[in-house]
Amino acid sequence: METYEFAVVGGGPAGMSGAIEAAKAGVQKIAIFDENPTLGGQLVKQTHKFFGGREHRAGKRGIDIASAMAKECHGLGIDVMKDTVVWGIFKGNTVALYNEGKAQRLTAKAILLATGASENNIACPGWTLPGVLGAGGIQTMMNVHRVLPGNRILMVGSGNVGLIVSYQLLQAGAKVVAVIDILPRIGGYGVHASKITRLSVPILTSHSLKEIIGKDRVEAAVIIKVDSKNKPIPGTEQRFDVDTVCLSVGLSPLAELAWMCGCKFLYVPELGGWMPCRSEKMETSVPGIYVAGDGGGIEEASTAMMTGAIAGIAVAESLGYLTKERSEELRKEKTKGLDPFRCKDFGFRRVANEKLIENIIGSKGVRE
Amino acid sequence: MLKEELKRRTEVVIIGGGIAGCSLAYCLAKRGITDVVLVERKELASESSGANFASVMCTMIPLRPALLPLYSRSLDAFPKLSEELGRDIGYKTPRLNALTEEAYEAGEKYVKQFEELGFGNGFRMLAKNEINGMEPNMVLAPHGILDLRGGQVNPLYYTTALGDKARELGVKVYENTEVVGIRCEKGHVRLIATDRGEIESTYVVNACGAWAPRIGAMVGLRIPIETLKCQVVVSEKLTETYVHSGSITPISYLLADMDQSEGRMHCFGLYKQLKKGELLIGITEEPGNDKWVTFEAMEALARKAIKIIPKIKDQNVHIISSYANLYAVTPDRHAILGPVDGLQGFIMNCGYNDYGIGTGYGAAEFLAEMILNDEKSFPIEELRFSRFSSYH
Amino acid sequence: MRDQTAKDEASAIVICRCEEITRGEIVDAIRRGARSIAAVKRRTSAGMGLCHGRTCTRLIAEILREEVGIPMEELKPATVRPPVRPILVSAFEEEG
Amino acid sequence: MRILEHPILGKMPPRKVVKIEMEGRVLEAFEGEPIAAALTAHGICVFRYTRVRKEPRGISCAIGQCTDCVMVVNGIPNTRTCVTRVEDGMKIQRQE
Repeated sequence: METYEFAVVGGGPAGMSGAIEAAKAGVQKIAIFDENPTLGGQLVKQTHKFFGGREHRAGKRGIDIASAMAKECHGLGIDVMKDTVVWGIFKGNTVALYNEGKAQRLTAKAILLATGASENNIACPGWTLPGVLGAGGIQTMMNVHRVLPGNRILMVGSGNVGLIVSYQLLQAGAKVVAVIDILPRIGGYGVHASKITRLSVPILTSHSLKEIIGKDRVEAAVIIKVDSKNKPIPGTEQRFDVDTVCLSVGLSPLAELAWMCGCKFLYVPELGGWMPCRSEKMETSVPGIYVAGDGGGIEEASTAMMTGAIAGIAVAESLGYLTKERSEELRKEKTKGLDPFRCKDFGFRRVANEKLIENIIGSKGVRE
Repeated sequence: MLKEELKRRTEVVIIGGGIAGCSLAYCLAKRGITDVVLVERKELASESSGANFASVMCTMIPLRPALLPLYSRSLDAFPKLSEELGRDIGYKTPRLNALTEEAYEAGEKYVKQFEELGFGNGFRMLAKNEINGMEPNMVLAPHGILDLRGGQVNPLYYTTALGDKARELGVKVYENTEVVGIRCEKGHVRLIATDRGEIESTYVVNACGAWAPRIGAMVGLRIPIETLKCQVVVSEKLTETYVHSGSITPISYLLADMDQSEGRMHCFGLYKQLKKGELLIGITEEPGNDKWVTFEAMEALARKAIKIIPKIKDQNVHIISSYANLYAVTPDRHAILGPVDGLQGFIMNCGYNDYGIGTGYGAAEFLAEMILNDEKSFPIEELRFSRFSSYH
Repeated sequence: MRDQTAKDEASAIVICRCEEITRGEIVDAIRRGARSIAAVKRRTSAGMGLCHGRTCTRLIAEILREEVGIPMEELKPATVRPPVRPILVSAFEEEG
Repeated sequence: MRILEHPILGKMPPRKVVKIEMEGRVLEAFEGEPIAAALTAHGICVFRYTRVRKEPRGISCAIGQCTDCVMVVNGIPNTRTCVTRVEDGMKIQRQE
């Protein structure tokens, strides 16, 4: 069985950052596994420019960040295994792979789980019809594969993702009939909202999705106004003739592999649900298993790069490539990079992350 | 969540919410004994009863006549239980045991033994190659024993249905409640202590499967149960029927069919297809006390399955899941049932090895009758705890 | 009357897309005694399909919270089992 | 519908065209794109009908997680079409 020093599951911003930092510190045998044909994770569909500072590669579009990071990985001699599914992690840090119809395994001294997130859903009548897609799904189809899954779209959810994807749908030539949100106010940044209201897309707050109608695909959607307790108000139904309903109602971390490893978890709704507890170095309760990015708590691509980097630095230290002092120094730098995304309105993220760190103290990895 | 207040005094406490405990709770309730409490450390069917191969196989090797009455009563009940419980328990017949040419005679002798024990009408020796007509997708030895009433049930539906029905009939079921001690007085059990409080009871039943020794230790008994780890992989749902019978052993245990590939792990071919279409590919056995699936087991099971059912490879069947469980194995592979000499009110309902799903219900009927009639001993001598006199 | 119709409509909604288990079936499992995501799974097979409950786990948790008031922090997902993606049985065949 | 012009992504670069067969119908697709994208470009949105309720299903998550878009590809059922790339001569069928 082949042995790696560092195995990274997921080639998105978190995974690539982790691999890059570890490689820079001198870690020798590093592999990134990704089930997709290209590196970049969900960056490959982000056509908008990023916020933040230099360390977040701000001012660049996600698609360009993805290719720049991928290039860096290759330059550093990191093994990149695309089209490769990690379908299990077994005892002894054994990573089980699946590629071209073959199952294989290898062991690694350290493993970073950077598996990202999956989109949440709303179960209303008709929600399983073809033409009901996640916002991320639509984004993948139009920005990566360049096909539009529909022409007339109802967007459900006015968070940043809902607003950005609405704008991108307009850019791609589709009509967005409305953006609705069950909450009484718009969830995302004002700058994203004004971009679409300027193009006459109504944003209807205090509205929920009541029903999706159609035989073999979406033909219409019915929305309904809700009161202050989110209860539907009969008689306020409104019907839109649309061929697509786009759900943008949040993300849940994909933490299956961390569960499989026996990591300790905590329910932290602020970060998207059940999260693996981890140290400030992103190490979980199971020694040698690290977590970063959305898979360890839903934040942003920019924070994913930082948490991934922190994990990579910690792995380098644990393998003896960095002194404790140097590692500490680097980690502080990266932690500072998290600040702009965990302050003000998003201060709750800092609190939530601290809770996960607190809960790991004194706990040991248990495989029951 | 606010948990329900514990009942303070009851007639029967059953410890364990697996097939043994749930069957007994239901069999008591059905007979009108509803002053019963079932205590489960986790949830109903969350251990071995929920994750096993769920074969109903009367053809066990070697033949264990003492278990036949338990099978007999279970088999009488299976066809009626779905209706009784208001849930489809997934009972499907028959069970097949394929036999090689060399094993034919042994098989015949085996079936004859069953007949002599008054259990004959359920079995038939198959004519040569008849088995291949019954299972056209499998590569099988030419001979076989047809076990007409054996087969499969869905262990999850079955176990939870029994527990839920017992609850509906008035049994108190306390899940996520762990027994931490048992108090005895003057040779009688008196109460159990749980992490949520104490419950006084006339009877205390140990239905804890692989964990039965822990409960035994609380009353000073050494119960000789060891654990055996078993693993199974599950395929996606298949539209076509790959396995027609309820369950099948392609080469009967009459011959040792074991892949001794990976150390102490043995891989036996054991197959069935669920009503919804999934194939269950079993099983590996190895000593162990954890429930983590291993790569080695999945590999061994997959390789064997392709040899036995080539269509799995030709039709590109996928594995979608896997599971592991712990059998509670006794030294003589017989269950431990009934009262314990010298400790009144303490009742054993454990040590089912690999046949709990098939026999647990029948055993529960015997135990329920015993409790109802206030009898002091279990009718089947070989299954009593007293056979382990050295352990007491 | 209106409430009943709304209830029937809600019951008919498919929650587990892979196993095609409806809200009504899940509510029935809860009525019978299921108090966790795993307990619902054992009684209905919701979450046992191809996607391993990635889509329905959260929805089932919400139903448990609505129906019996179990807080989300007590509703752990069911045990994760390998493989997390479907893999061919033949993937394990020896080379050659 | 294909997005040939895009204000950010620009003109679609020329790509190699391959032919795939969907239930007897020959469709043109771009080499390397997922099956789901190719079918969507041709206006096909029903990828399968469910086993029990015979309901239509199509793309949902588009990144290989929900397994709703599975089809029979070159004889392999339950293939996730949103992450499986087209190849020349590929045969695709709806599965039940």
